[in-house]
Amino acid sequence: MATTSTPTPAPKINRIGLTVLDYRGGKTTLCAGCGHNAISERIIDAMYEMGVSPERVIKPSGIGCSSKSPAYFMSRSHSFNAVHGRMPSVATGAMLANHKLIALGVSGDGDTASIGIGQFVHLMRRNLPIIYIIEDNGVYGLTKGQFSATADLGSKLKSGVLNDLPPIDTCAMAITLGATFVGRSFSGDKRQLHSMLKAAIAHKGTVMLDVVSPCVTFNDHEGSTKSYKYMKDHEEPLQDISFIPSFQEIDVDYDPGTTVEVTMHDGSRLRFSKLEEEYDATNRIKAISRLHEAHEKNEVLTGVFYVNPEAPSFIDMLNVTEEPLATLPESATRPGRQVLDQVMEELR
Amino acid sequence: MATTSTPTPAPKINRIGLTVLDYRGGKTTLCAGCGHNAISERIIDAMYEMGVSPERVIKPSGIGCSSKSPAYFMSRSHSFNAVHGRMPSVATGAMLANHKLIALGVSGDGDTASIGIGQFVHLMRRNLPIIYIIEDNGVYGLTKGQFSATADLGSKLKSGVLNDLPPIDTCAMAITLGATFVGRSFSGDKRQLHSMLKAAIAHKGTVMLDVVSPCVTFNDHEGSTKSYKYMKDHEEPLQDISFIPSFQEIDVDYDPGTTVEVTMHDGSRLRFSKLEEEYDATNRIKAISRLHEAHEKNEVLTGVFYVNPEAPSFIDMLNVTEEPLATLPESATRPGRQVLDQVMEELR
Amino acid sequence: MATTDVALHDALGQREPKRVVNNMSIQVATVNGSGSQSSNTVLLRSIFQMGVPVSGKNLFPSNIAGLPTWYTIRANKDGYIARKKEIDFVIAMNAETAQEDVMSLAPGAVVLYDEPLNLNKARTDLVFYPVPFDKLVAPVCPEAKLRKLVKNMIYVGVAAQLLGIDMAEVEKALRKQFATKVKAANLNLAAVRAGYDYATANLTKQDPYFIQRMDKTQGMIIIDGNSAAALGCMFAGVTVVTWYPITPSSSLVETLIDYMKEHRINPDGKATFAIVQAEDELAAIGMVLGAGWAGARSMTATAGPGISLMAEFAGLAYYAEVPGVIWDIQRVGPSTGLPTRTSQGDILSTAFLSHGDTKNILLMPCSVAECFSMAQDAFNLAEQFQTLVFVMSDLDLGMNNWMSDPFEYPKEPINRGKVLTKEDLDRLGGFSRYKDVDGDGVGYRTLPGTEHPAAAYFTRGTGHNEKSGYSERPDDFERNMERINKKFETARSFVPRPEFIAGGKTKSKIGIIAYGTSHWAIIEARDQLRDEYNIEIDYLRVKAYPFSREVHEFIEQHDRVYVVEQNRDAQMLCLIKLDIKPELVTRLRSIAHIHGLPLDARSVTDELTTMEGK
Amino acid sequence: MATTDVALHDALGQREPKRVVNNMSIQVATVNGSGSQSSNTVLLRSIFQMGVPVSGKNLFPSNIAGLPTWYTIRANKDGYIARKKEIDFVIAMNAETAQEDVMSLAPGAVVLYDEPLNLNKARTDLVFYPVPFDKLVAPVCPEAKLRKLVKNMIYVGVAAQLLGIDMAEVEKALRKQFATKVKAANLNLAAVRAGYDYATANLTKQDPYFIQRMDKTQGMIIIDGNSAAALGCMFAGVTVVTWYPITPSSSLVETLIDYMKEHRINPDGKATFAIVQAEDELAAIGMVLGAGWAGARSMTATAGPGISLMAEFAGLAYYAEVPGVIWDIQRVGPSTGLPTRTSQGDILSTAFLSHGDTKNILLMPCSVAECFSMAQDAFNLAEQFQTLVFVMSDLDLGMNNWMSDPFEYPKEPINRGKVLTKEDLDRLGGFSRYKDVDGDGVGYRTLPGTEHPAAAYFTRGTGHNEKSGYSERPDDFERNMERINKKFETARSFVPRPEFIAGGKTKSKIGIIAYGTSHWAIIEARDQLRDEYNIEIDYLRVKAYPFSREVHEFIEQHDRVYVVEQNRDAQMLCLIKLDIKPELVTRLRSIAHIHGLPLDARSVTDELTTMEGK
Ligand SMILES: Cc1ncc(C[n+]2csc(CCOP(=O)(O)OP(=O)(O)O)c2C)c(N)n1
Ligand SMILES: Cc1ncc(C[n+]2csc(CCOP(=O)(O)OP(=O)(O)O)c2C)c(N)n1
Ligand code: SF4
Ligand code: SF4
Ligand SMILES: [Mg+2]
Ligand SMILES: [Mg+2]
Repeated sequence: MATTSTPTPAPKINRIGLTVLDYRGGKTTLCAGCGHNAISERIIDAMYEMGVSPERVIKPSGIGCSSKSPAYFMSRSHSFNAVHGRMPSVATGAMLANHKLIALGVSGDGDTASIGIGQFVHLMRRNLPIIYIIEDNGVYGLTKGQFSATADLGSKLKSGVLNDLPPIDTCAMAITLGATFVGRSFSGDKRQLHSMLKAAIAHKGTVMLDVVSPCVTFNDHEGSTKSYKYMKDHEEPLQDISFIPSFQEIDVDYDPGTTVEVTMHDGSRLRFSKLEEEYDATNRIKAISRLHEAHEKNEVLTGVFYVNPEAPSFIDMLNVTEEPLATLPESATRPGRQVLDQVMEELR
Repeated sequence: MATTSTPTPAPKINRIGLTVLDYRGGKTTLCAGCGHNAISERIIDAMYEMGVSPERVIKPSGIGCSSKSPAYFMSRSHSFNAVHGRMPSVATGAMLANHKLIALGVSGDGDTASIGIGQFVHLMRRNLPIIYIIEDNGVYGLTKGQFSATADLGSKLKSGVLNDLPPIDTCAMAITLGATFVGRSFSGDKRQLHSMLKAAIAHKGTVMLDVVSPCVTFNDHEGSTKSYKYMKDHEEPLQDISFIPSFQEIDVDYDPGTTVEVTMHDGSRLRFSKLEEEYDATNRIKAISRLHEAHEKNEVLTGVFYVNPEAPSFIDMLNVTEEPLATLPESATRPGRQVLDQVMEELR
Repeated sequence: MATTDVALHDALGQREPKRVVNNMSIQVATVNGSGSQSSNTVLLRSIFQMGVPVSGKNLFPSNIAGLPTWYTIRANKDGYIARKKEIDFVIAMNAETAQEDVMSLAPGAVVLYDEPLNLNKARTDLVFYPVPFDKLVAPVCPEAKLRKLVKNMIYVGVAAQLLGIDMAEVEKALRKQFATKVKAANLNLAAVRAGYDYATANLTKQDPYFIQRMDKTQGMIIIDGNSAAALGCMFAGVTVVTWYPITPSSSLVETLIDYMKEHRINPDGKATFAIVQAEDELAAIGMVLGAGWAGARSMTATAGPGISLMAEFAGLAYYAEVPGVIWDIQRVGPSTGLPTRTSQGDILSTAFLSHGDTKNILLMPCSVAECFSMAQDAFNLAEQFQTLVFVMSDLDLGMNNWMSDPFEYPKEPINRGKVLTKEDLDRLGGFSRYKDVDGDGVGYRTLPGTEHPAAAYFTRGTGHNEKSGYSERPDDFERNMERINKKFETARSFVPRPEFIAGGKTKSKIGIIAYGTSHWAIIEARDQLRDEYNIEIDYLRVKAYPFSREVHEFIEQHDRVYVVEQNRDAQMLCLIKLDIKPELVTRLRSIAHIHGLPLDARSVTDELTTMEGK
Repeated sequence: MATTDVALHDALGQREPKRVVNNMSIQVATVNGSGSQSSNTVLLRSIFQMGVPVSGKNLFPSNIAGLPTWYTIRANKDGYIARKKEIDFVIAMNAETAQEDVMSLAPGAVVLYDEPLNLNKARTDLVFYPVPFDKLVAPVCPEAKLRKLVKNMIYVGVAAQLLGIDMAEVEKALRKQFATKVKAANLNLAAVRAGYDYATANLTKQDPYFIQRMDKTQGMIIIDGNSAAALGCMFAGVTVVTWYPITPSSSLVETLIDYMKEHRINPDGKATFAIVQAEDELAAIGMVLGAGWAGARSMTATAGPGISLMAEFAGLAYYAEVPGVIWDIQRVGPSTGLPTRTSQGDILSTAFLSHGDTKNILLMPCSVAECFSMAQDAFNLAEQFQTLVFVMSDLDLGMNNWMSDPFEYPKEPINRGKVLTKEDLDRLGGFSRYKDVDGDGVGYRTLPGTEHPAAAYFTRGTGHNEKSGYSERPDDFERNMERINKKFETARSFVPRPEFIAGGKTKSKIGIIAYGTSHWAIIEARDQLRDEYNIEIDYLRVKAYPFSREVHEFIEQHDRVYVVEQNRDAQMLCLIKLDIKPELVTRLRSIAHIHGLPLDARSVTDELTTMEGK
């Protein structure tokens, strides 16, 4: 025990004056080592660094270990733990009510690709402003480890059972359907996930991130294709990603030969370096074929596969008032007496 | 009136001794000119020519004008008009019960791509033996013409309303997910649809056919992209398709330069001629990119996009008895007394 | 039963003396998709404009074109607008059904028919008016492909002449129908005239039925229940609407879209609403929950199959306490059932929709006016009690045309329920989402986006404590469920009160309980019972579940209470049974049937008198 | 209440004289995922093998690892195996809950605890046995990472020594537990011995609790309800199984998979079954319908949320008349509720599952033996009546271990219901799918694939006539619905009969109606009522809905009938109310609670005596 008291340094604060503690959540009840916990950490850091006001964030989720995780980050944000596989509709409704909210949706591979694939498909079509994160472990963790629809062909359960159905590639699907920011990462890939999340926050429209997130209890063994070990051996990053937020001063410029930059809607910049020669993250068709190739090569491709910063979002198309519909005053939502009189007259 | 009686010629019969009349259904209650009626006619012809026993066929369907059509062909086959968007699960159950049945499922674009996309996705993954026909008119006919999820961007309703969401390409989706025979046709393209249906009957596994089928009442006007006129102007056949059933004697051989042949599981042959140079219907990735191109070029590509005659079907994977599960005798389904005694012993 | 001869005598013999004025049921038998809808509306409006109470009911098939359709117009000077079993005047345009339509008529009825059908051969005890429609339509409608439609206008003219409807009213109705489409109006008017003139020249009136001017429709409007509901929702300040098309609810949202585009878009072109066609009903209700949770007034409209699909989400709304309004325009179930026929068959399953101990608030409008007013009640109750409110309309009310007094502009301001703002939180420091602060069972909520560090709470369908924290504690769970139940009890005194109609001066021993569209048959049946059997019956029309005090009192005050409804399993009677004092249960009797046709008075009268041993 | 001192005196003072033998409730408080499950099973089996009636109930959280779990073993010489409120003997391994666990004990209770927890400071009126688990585990388990698991075996040894359980039985139970895993068995056995020896050497018996050999478990088995149900389904000849994982139903299908792989695969390797993990519950029930329609014996298993999602399909099955079996292993609702706690909360919503006039057959097993037998009843009834049969089990029954007499091999052959073969059709020429030929309301069906030109019929959820042709005719619809209702009436005399247990020699005026797992608390409560209050009570255990004659008669024969159940809204009482003669309704009383814990006898006794004014 120190006997001399040392002045405690002032805690670091972000551009809106909050410390990282203001982005913390409750104590996790997930298993120690669960990939989901690591993702929660990345979300906290990204939100903190981007200086997002926690009160503007909503955390819709479905049902599953993954869908519980919103309880473990950002307690100052409203959460809606919905029913299994239906988070997309709840998130859509909330954004319709208040387009100023920032929706960070958390789902699992079972919640999304099995029971939830229908709502997932239609959410992607709408390009709703939302960051949709799939915490993907290839199994139903909360119900003790059955295969989900993202489990790879031939992947093995602890019991030895083999998966004999092809996996659903949620990224290929999201791109095909109209999502405007699509990528895959790994809960263990701190740097990559961190930059991708910050870029996601800057994006306008649907961000779909499939984050491989090992289930240490039911799917981290030999024979699993979603284990830490398998990812270490098979992860194939497409690019080296860095993100320069709009509020950050211009940095040293870069070599256009090895680096490509995409300017986001809010002026921030997403930078890809060391790309596969001529991979173009703004080309949908190429992105899709590249993902299919990856499957045939048994590589787990990660990175930002597709980004389109300027596509109109669902909210744009609905052309609603600047003031959120949720808080419009009666004067704006109830037409006057004369309107009723007029309608009645027409019906006489 | 002729006064001399002329002997009426014996009606034509197929290889199992049935006339085409044995494949007819009830009188249609669909609108005159509805594309769905034409498709029913093609099904009748194909089943008749292939000499399929009507008693072995089941006709599951969902809800919609399209899903009603099973009442208008093959009255000697069992029909199951299920609930909206859930035909795939009902068809799956039936095939599990009796793998000797031939399932011809009829759905609509709303029934499949809107409410039914979830079950569609999972059916395609399983490669269940079924011919899945989407009678695709881009609208909900039975509820009077609202847009469905296959409506093209910018397509116009009679009321003038424009569709502002991207369409779901059920073919691209089916190929991505694992269906082993995927094509698109047009209710007005008699020859093509006819050959495709015959090949479909010969295929083992999931056949997914998206057949553009104009709704004359709600979606056949100027501005519609699913009208007869639009199809006449934009249909882009990928190949010229002919089908030689296994029971037909070998015909004159063909020029391998301009023609490619695929031998089906049952020995029949599917022949493509006048293909786009080097289009290969057995290459999934190419097929998918070609479909995406078609969208960007605003062409309605038709033909057989992908075929894999030998992939194991869901039934193969389940490895069930040759005798259908539905009709197994009690001796096969109820283990003997000694089994129970043994189990009880283990629990003592 | 009289032989046809005698019947013919009865019916025609002394026809002249006995004129039947402003009391008849006219049925037009056509084929759907043949555009007879506008002809029928014009005929309906013409009678309405003559000041005679009318109702129009469309009996159509669940397909788009080519199947039989019957449209029935009832004109009744006493204001009875329920379905009438007997048809007095048939307009037979459909070869397929003509024979059966004619055979089912009572002696003395009138048949106006397409000449080639040769119906006059069918029976000798009816009045027949053959009309050569094709001959008549050709000259007035050169464009051959339009004739199929225009043809229908001809029978309007013939009927107008035979019944004595003022042509000026017909023209007015017709111009209203075609509004801006002047060319179409003129073309159709010519057809009406052709019919009128033909009748004048070639038909001699042999039937007793006449329409005569009276003043019973002064200032009234004609509208269908779905349009009235749409108006109600607009004036209730709805902001988020989600839907998935399904008969008979689609027209509610489609009309709402039109009204909102006209009256709820700001000068700057920005909409004060969002209307989204969802991919199915699970998504539709999911969006309603998300929007209601985030503070919008949100709703969807559906029918039975949709309600069933919403079951899981309904339980989440009940338990996580999220407001929302669901319109159930009831059609005949189970399953897909008869999609174009009316019923009251979803009452029980909707009251208990979702697993576990779930109970939902139901409202039951009987009229277009109540579709309008209850829309507002529904949104207020949903936000006041932070739960779903189901408005149980039906196909008869929603899709048919009804006359009504004009709707009243809402008297009360909108009630958004217990929502804490940033300012409230500054004052309070914090809050407990699920704490019963006011003793009414209703907790306070905050909306996402409220700029206060203590505003956030966790919404979940899993067990939770007062602070909305996750909890599996038995005591937390039981306490919370009791509080939610208390909300339901509180709601009893806030839902719309039942309507009581006394039988006569003397207190009656017999009561009828009914709800929704059954109302119209009941008021007529009560008069039949009084006039024909002099039984005077008290009547209570229930408007909501949970039941308010009045329902219990009504049963207490009567020896026998007949619960009349349009379903097989006496669903409302079941809910009442479960709610009232056990010793009152013996007083309940059930009159419940379902076949898809709107309830008629005679069936009620007959069944009730039989049960009364009369 | 006694002060702790007096209590201590009461409790410990005259301990020696009074021995409490074969009557105690032992609670092991651990953390889930710590592998205490096998230790607890070994302890349970050891007592069972001593011939003492036992039950084991696991109270676990809805997460995978790291949260508090309580396992309660009740040993009772009189065969009472319901949950007992008071805990007599706590094994405290979980620091997080140790304090609260200890504080909630009654004076005189026993606490066996992990020494570092220093629980003996907490109270003075309890018996404390500290055990240095970490010290003891090290020597027997060199492999550090295994210690967390093996540690738990130590308390088995300690408890065995303190309670006087024969080590030979413990070893036997342990070897059974680890079956072929000999190394693991030896390792764990060493741990048990370490505990046993430590107790012998360091602990002096200060508590009154003892286990002594008796012969009440001769020849009995121990099994959980889900495994019993799986066995039942296998012997019922199930051929198609679909499922979507959900607690507490998953283990039913997972066990079924194991049994089927072992006993239902032919020598040639071909399976006589298909088991499919569906993408969700809508697909699971859809497959059940498709398979049932095509002639398979098909089933799925789920819990409340799944039942809600199945609502639309359930209505189709009811109306299109398709057989199928649905297991609902009930957990606490509404919504996601408490997924790992037990309830009887889905009764009402499942009975009326789906919109329109839908009613479903329910079976309610109370024991593992009935899980086995009712599985067979369910398939027979489903095919006999061509409808869905829901088996309403619950988490307590499904996931906990129960002792039972061995199951009886089915006496009756399988009943596939009315199915016409090719030969039948040759004879008959044709058939009408929906005609009531036999007067029981049940029509004849054919299976797809039947090689006869007249075999096919059209299955639909839309209106149809006897020949399964599409029909919107009011008469067709009403007749068909009445026939379907007749099936339900017929079913009353085919469903499993209720069990009647007379109160005593003299006919009692008071009756109890209960069902499912509530049974075990009831039989104990009846004895308490007799012995402590000398109230003798007749008891009727309902096994099925619709109700058979006996239910009505039972109520007729008693002045007051208490309906006891584990939900908030008295759901079974509601169903009974709706079914019985109105004049009997006043006799019904409700004892209904839900908090997630299995029902205990004392609560019933207390509430009933209060209501009886005792
Ligand atoms: C309607 C419904 N069906 C089933 C369940 C049971 N259930 C809870 S979580 C879950 C799967 C979760 O898997 P995933 O989304 O991958 O999340 P993970 O636990 O793996 O993170 C299931 C099937 C449920 N809660 N609701
Ligand atoms: C659960 C449910 N929701 C909605 C409906 C109403 N409905 C009937 S058919 C249909 C759409 C049919 O569209 P599609 O599948 O494209 O068939 P089409 O009529 O165009 O051939 C809808 C929404 C329904 N029957 N069930
Ligand atoms: S079970 Fe798997 S997914 Fe769930 S918390 Fe544990 S590690 Fe994570
Ligand atoms: S409405 Fe459209 S889809 Fe339906 S039958 Fe008529 S043309 Fe066909
Ligand atoms: Mg998962
Ligand atoms: Mg369509």
